[in-house]
Amino acid sequence: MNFAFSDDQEMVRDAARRLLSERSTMERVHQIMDDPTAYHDQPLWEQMAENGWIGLAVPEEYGGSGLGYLEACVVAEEVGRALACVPLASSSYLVTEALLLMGSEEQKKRYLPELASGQMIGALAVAEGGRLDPQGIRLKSQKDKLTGTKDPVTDALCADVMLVAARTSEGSDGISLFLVKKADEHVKCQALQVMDQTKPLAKVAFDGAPGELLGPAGAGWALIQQLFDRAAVLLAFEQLGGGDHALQMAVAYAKERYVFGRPLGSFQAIKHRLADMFTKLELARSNCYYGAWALSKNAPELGVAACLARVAAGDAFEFASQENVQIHGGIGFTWQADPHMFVKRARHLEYQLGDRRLWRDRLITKLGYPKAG
Amino acid sequence: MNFAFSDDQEMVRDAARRLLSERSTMERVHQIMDDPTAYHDQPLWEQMAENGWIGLAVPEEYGGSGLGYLEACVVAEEVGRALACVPLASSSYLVTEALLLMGSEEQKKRYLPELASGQMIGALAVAEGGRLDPQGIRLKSQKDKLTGTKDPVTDALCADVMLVAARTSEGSDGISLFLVKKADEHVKCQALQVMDQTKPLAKVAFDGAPGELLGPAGAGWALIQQLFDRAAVLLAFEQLGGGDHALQMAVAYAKERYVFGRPLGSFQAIKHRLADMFTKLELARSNCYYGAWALSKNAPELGVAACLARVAAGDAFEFASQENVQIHGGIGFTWQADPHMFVKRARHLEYQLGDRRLWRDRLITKLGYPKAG
Amino acid sequence: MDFEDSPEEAAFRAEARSWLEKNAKPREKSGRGLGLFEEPGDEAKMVQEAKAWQARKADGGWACLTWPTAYGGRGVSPVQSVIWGQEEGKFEVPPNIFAIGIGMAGPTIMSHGTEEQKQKYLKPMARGDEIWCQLFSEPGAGSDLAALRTKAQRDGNDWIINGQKVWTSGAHYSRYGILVTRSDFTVPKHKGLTYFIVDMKSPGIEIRPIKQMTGGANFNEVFFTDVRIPDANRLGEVGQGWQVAITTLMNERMTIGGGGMGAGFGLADLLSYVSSCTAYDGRSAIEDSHVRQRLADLICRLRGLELTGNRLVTALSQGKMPGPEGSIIKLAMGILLQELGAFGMDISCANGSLYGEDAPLKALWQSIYLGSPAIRIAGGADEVQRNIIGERVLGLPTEIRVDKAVPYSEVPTGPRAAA
Amino acid sequence: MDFEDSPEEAAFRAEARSWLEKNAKPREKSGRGLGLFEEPGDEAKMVQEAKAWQARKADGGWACLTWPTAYGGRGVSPVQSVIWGQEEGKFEVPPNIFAIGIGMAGPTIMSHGTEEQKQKYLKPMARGDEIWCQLFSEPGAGSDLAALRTKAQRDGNDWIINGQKVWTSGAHYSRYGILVTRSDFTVPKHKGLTYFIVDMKSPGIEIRPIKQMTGGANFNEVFFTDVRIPDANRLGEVGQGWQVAITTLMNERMTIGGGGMGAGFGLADLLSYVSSCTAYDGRSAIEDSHVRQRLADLICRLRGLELTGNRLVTALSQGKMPGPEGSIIKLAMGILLQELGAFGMDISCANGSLYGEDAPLKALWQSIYLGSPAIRIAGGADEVQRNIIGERVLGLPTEIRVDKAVPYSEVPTGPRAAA
Repeated sequence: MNFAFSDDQEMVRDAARRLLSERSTMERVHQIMDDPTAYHDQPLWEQMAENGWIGLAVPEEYGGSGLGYLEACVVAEEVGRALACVPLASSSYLVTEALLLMGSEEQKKRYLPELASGQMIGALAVAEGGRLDPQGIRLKSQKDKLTGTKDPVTDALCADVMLVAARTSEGSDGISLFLVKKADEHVKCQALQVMDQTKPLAKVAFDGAPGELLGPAGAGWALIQQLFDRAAVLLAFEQLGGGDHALQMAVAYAKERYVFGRPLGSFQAIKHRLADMFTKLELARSNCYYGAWALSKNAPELGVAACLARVAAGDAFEFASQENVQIHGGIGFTWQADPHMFVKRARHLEYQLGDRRLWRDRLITKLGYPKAG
Repeated sequence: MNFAFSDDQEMVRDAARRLLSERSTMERVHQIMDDPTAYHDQPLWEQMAENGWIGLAVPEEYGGSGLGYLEACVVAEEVGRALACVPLASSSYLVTEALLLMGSEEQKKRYLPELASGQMIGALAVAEGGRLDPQGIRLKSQKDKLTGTKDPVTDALCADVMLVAARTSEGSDGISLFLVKKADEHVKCQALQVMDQTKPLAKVAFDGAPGELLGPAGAGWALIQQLFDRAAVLLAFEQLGGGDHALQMAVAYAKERYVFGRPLGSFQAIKHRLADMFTKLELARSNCYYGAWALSKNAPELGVAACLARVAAGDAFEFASQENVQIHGGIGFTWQADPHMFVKRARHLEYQLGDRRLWRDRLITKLGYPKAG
Repeated sequence: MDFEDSPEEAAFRAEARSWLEKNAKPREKSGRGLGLFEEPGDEAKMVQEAKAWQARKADGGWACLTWPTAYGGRGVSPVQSVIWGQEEGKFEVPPNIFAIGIGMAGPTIMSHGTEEQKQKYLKPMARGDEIWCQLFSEPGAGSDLAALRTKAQRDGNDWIINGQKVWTSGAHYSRYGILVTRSDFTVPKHKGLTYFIVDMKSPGIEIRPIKQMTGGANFNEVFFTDVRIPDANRLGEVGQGWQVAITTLMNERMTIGGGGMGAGFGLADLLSYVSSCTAYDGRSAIEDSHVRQRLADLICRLRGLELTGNRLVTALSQGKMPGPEGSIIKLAMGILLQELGAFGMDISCANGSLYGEDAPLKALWQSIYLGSPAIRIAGGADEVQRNIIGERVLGLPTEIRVDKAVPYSEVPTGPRAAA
Repeated sequence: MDFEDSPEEAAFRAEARSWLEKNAKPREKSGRGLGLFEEPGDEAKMVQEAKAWQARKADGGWACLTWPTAYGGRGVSPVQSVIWGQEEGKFEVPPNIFAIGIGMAGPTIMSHGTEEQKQKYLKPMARGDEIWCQLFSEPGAGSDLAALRTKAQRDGNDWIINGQKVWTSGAHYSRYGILVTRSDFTVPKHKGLTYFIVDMKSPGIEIRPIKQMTGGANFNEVFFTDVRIPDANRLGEVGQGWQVAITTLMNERMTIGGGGMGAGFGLADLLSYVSSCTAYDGRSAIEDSHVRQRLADLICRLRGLELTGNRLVTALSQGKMPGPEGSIIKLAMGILLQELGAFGMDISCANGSLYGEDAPLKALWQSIYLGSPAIRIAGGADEVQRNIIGERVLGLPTEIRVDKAVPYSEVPTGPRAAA
C-alpha cells in the first residue's frame, strides 16, 4: 500500500502550480469575471495545451501525453486552486473521456488529437430545463437529426463540438449519445445569466441538427453514468484545490488582521473554524485520493470511490468557501475582493454533475442497495 | 396578540418549580435511576396529584382542576426541567387525553376522576417490535379479546390501565383502541433494559385479554394521530425544560471552572457554543408557545404547531444535553455526575412519540403536501 | 397567550386596513419580494416614491407609530405597530428607506439629543422629508467598532473631520448621517470617541458605491476630507461617543427583528416551488423524503424566528426592556438564509448555477444565498452576536482584553489595520 | 498511489496469515465488535488471555512490529504493521490492553529513558508480561494538563508522591504507570513538572473504578498517599516533565488513528441493519431517501477517516514525521460516532430507547452514542485538538496566556479547581 502521489506526480503539481499562480492570478480571474465577452481564458488554455495538460490521460497514439489519471488529478487540483477559467472539465473530463470510453477507432483518431491539443473544445449537453434525471430528456433524435433544447450547457459558448444526450425511444434504454458540431446551422446557442461568471452556461436549441452516434444506440444513459463517475473524481480534485485555496486565504487574513488589539486568528471562534475547515478538507483529500486510485486502475471500486470523493469534496469546498467570506468580514462580501469567487465556483461545480443529493443516493446504490421503483 | 404566559400561569410555574426543585432534586433522580425496583417517583406523583397538576386540563366535573392546557404546558416545562420521574406523559397527556377526546360520557365518569387524581395510572401501547407505523400493528382483537405483543410500552410497569392499539381488520382503517386492565390474568408485563433508567419500558403480552373499546371501531389510527399532536406539544415543553436546565448547568460550570488560569466560559469555543445552545432553545421556546396556544384553543393550526414544537424542542434538547456533557469535560461522562441524565432523557423523549423524522415529514403533510403512496 | 387580535387590536387593524385601501393598491400575489435582496431598478424614482408614501402616511397619522405624537408619531404599542406592518405588507408600497433614521438615529436623538436637536430633526425624519444614514464602520473597525480612526479635531465652534467610513447604505440619497469619530487618540479606545450629526451635503464628503458579491451596490464608502461640523451637531458629550453609539446599536438589533421571508414570498410559495421541482428519480421533489426533511427543518426555523419576533413585540408592549431577542434573531437568520438559499438552488438541480432573469424565480435562491453573508456580517457579525448572548445574557466572563486600558495609539493593530 | 500490496507486502501478509491460522481461530462474522465500547465479562480471565496472546505473538516475532528488534520488536514498516492489524482482525483474539505501554510509554522511554531503563522495561512490555497505565489527568487538570497538582517531594534517593490522578484505564491490572507530577510550585506552570515510572504495587496507591455514563467502568481514579518512587525511576530531568509528557501525548494521538468501525462490524453490517429497519411509512428504511442521505454522509466520513489513516501510515513508512492526522482523526471520529449512534437509534424507531441485551444489536448504537463523549473528551478534548490544528498546523497565534509567565502557585484557579 502506498497512499500518496509519487515524486514524479508531485513534480507535475509543482509545474502546474507555478504556471497557474503566474497566469491565473486572482486579478486575471476577476478580469474574466468582469468581461461579459470572455467565455474563458484562451491564452491560459493554449499554454496548458502546450504543456500537455489537457490530454494527460489520452494515449500518445491519439495525440495525448500518455501519462495517466493520477497526473490528471494532480493538475485538476491545481486548476481548482487557481479558479482557472478553462473548459477542462467539459472538454477533457467529459467529452474526451467519452471518446476514449466508447468511441470507434475511427472516431478516436478523428477527434482525440484535436481535443487533446486543446484546438477543439467539447461540451456535454444532458440537462433540459435544469433537470438531470433520465425522464427529463425529451430532445429527440430521428434518423440522426436532433431536435429539442438543452439547458443549461456548461462551456457551450466556447465549444466546437457537443456531446448530446437524445431520446431515441421511450424508457430508460431509449437514450443515445450524439456528437454535434456547434457550427452547424441547425444549432443555436444562447448565453444564460450565471452566478459564476467565469463558467459560462448556455441554452442550446437543436432544430434538426445532424448528430453522429457515439457508442451503442440506447446505451446513452448508462454511458453518461460511467462518464459522471470518472468526471466526478477529477472535479472532486478541482473542488479540493479550490477549498484549500479558500482556507489558505482565510488563514493568511486571520494572521494579519487585528481586532481588539490582537490577531483575528488568536480568537478561538476563528481558529477553531479554520481547524474545522482544514479537517473537512483533509478527510476529503483522503477520499479524493481513493477516487484517483480507483480511476487510475479502472478498479471495480470506482463507482463507490467517485461518490465518496464528490460528496466529501463538495462538502469541504462549500464550507471552506462560505467561511472564508465570513472570516474576511465586510470586505469578504465585496465584489472587488476574492472570496466570493470561490463561493460561486463551489456552487458551479456542485451543480455541474448534479448536487450531493444525487451522489449520496448513488453511493448507497453502488454499495448494493439500489432504490426500488 | 399576546405571546406570553399570563401572571396566573407564571404563578403555577413558580409553584411547580419550587416543589420540583425540592422534591425532584438531582440526587433524587439519581436514586430512582440506581434503584432497579423503582419504576417512578411515587411520593412525588402523589404530591403532584394533591396539587392538582395531573388533571390540569380535566374539567372539574370529572375530578380535574379545570384549569387548562396553558397551565399544563407550564407544569410540563418544569417537570422536564427537573427530570421528574413521573408517568405524566403516559397517564395525563395520552390516556387521559384519549378519554377526554373520544370517551363516552360513562367512560369519562368512570376513568377520569381516578386518572386526574393520580390514583390510576395509564399507559399507551402502540409500538410492536419498536415499529410505530400502522402496518406494524399486528396485535389482534377478536370479539374484544386482545392477542399479541406490544413493545416497548412506556410506563407499563407502573400502569393500571393500558390503551392498546389493536388490529380489527386489515388496512389503514382496521385499527381500533381498547382499554385493558393490566391486572387481568391474560396480560403479562416484562421489564426491558432501558437507556434512561428513570423511564421504564416493558414488553407486554396479551393472551386473549378483554378490552373495552374506546372511540369508534376502525378509527384507532386517526385517533392516535390526534393524541400524538396533543401530547407532542406537552412533551415539547418537557424537552424545553430539560434543555434549559442542561444549559444552565453548563453555564454555571463554565463560570466556576478555571482552565489555563481563567474561567472556562471566557473562551470563545465554550462561550459561543453556550450562545448557540441558548439560541436554539429560545427559538424552540417560541415554537412551543405557538403549540401551547394552538392546543389551548384546539385551533386548526394544532397539527402544524405540534410538528414545529416537537421538532424544534427535540433539536434543542439534543444539542443542549450533548454539549452540556462536552463542556463538563471528563466529569461530564461519569455516572455520578448529572449531565448524562439529560442526554438519556432527551433520547427517551425523542423516541416516545417517534423521532423527528416522523414529525418533519408530518409537518409537510399538515401544510398540505401529503406524501403519495 | 393569544395569537388573535384583542377587540382593541381588531379595531386598529380595521382602521389601518381601511386607510390603506383608500391610499394604496393591494399587492399582487407571489412576487419576488424578499425585500432584503431586491435591487431597485430606477433608484431616484424609488426614493421619490418612498418619500411620497412616507409623507402620506405621516399626514394620515400612520408614520413612526410607536414614536410620541410630539415628534410626529402616534404613540401606540409595538403590537399595533406590528399589526400596521402586517396590513401594509398586503399592499404595493415603496421600500422603507427610512429605517436608519426612524429606527436608529431617531431613538438615539430622543435619548441623547438636546431639545433643539429633537425639534429640528425628528419631525422631518418621521415624515420622510429627510433620509438618514449611518457612518460607524471603517475598513479597520468592523466587529471591533471602537477601533475606529476617523479623526475629529476641534476648531473654534466647529469640528474638522478626516477619515473613511464604509458599509453606509443610502449615503448618496441621505440628508444627514450619524457619525462616530475619534476625538482623542491619547486615551483608551472607548473613551476618546465623539458622536455627531453630519449634514451629508457638507463640502469634503465623497461617496463611492461598493459593489457586493450579489452584483448589487447597496452600500457605500464615505470619505471625509476636512469636513466641518458645527459643535451644535454633537450628540452627547465629547468623549462619550461610545455610550451614544451603544444606544444606536441596541436599536439596530431591534430593527432587524421580525425575520421570515418577507411579505411577497410566503410559506405557500416555498411549498409550491418545491412541488414544481423534480427529484433525481424523476418524481416531484415534494415527494422525496429527504427534500421533505430539509424543507421541514427550514420551515421550523423560519417559524421559530417569526414567533420569536412575536415574543419580542409582546414583551415590548408589556413595557419590558428589550432582551436578547434581537441578537438571537439576527444570528439565526443569517445562517438560516444561507441554508435556505442553498436548498432552493439544490432543488433547482442544474438551474442552481443560473442567475438573474434566467434563474428560477428570478434568482430568488441565488440572491438569498449570495446576500446571506451580508446578514451574517453587517450590523455585528455572528461572532459578535454570540459574544453578546454569552456575556450579556448568560453572564459569562469576557475575553481577556489587551486594548482596553492602554491609550488608543498604543493598541496593536497589525500590518493591515495600520494601512 | 496504490491500495494493493506490493510483492513484499503480499509476502508479509501471507506469512502473517499463515502464522495466525496456526495460532488462532478465525473470527465469526457479524459480532458486536466495536471494541472501543465493549465491556469484558470476566476481566481477570480477559487479562490472562490477552497476556497469553501477546506472549505468543512475541515468541513468534509478531509483537510490537515497528519496534527495534533489540527491544523485542521486529523493526518493520508502519505499512506492515497495518497489514498485520488487518489480518489479526480476522481472527478471534483477546482485546489489546497493551496500547498504553507499547504505544505511549515505550516510545517515551526510548526517547527519554536511560539505557538501564530501556533494558529493564521494554522487553517485558513488548511481551505483555507487564501492563502499563497512564497517570496524567487530574480532576483539575484535563484539557489544561499542565495545571496538574500531584506533588513530588525529594527525600534522599526517593521522591514522595501525594495527590490524585483520574481517567486511568487498566490501573488495577497494570504493573507500571507513567506519572507526571509537580516538583516545584514556585516556577511557572510548565517548568515545575517531573515525570516518573511508578510501580503500581507501591504502598500508598489506592485505585477506585469510575462508573461512566455507559454504565461500564473502563477508567479509574488513582490516589497517592506518601508513595515512594526511587529517583532511578525518573524519566528525564527534574523540571523537564512537560517535555517528556509531550512525547507521550504525540504518541497518544498516533495510537488513536485508524478509525472506522472496528473489525467485527463493517460497512456491510451497517447496510444490512438499515435494510432490516422499517421507515415510518412502513417501507424498508433503506428505501427512504432521507435515510439513504444520512447513511451516505456517515459512510463518506467513516471512509474518510480510514483513508486518512492510510495516508498517515504511508507518510510514516516514507520516514516522514507524523503530521496532524492524529488530531484530525480524533476530532472527526468523536463527532462522527455521536452522529452514527444517534442515526442507529433513530432508525430503530421506538427501540432506540432500549439498552443492553434488549436493544437491537445488543445496544451497539446506544453504546456508540453514550461512549462517544469519552472519545470527544479523553486524550485531548475536541477543543484541544482544534487548538493543535489551528496553532501547530495552520500556524495561527496562540491565545493570550495568563498562566505561563507567573509562578504556578499564583495562577488563578477559581472556586472549583482550588478544592
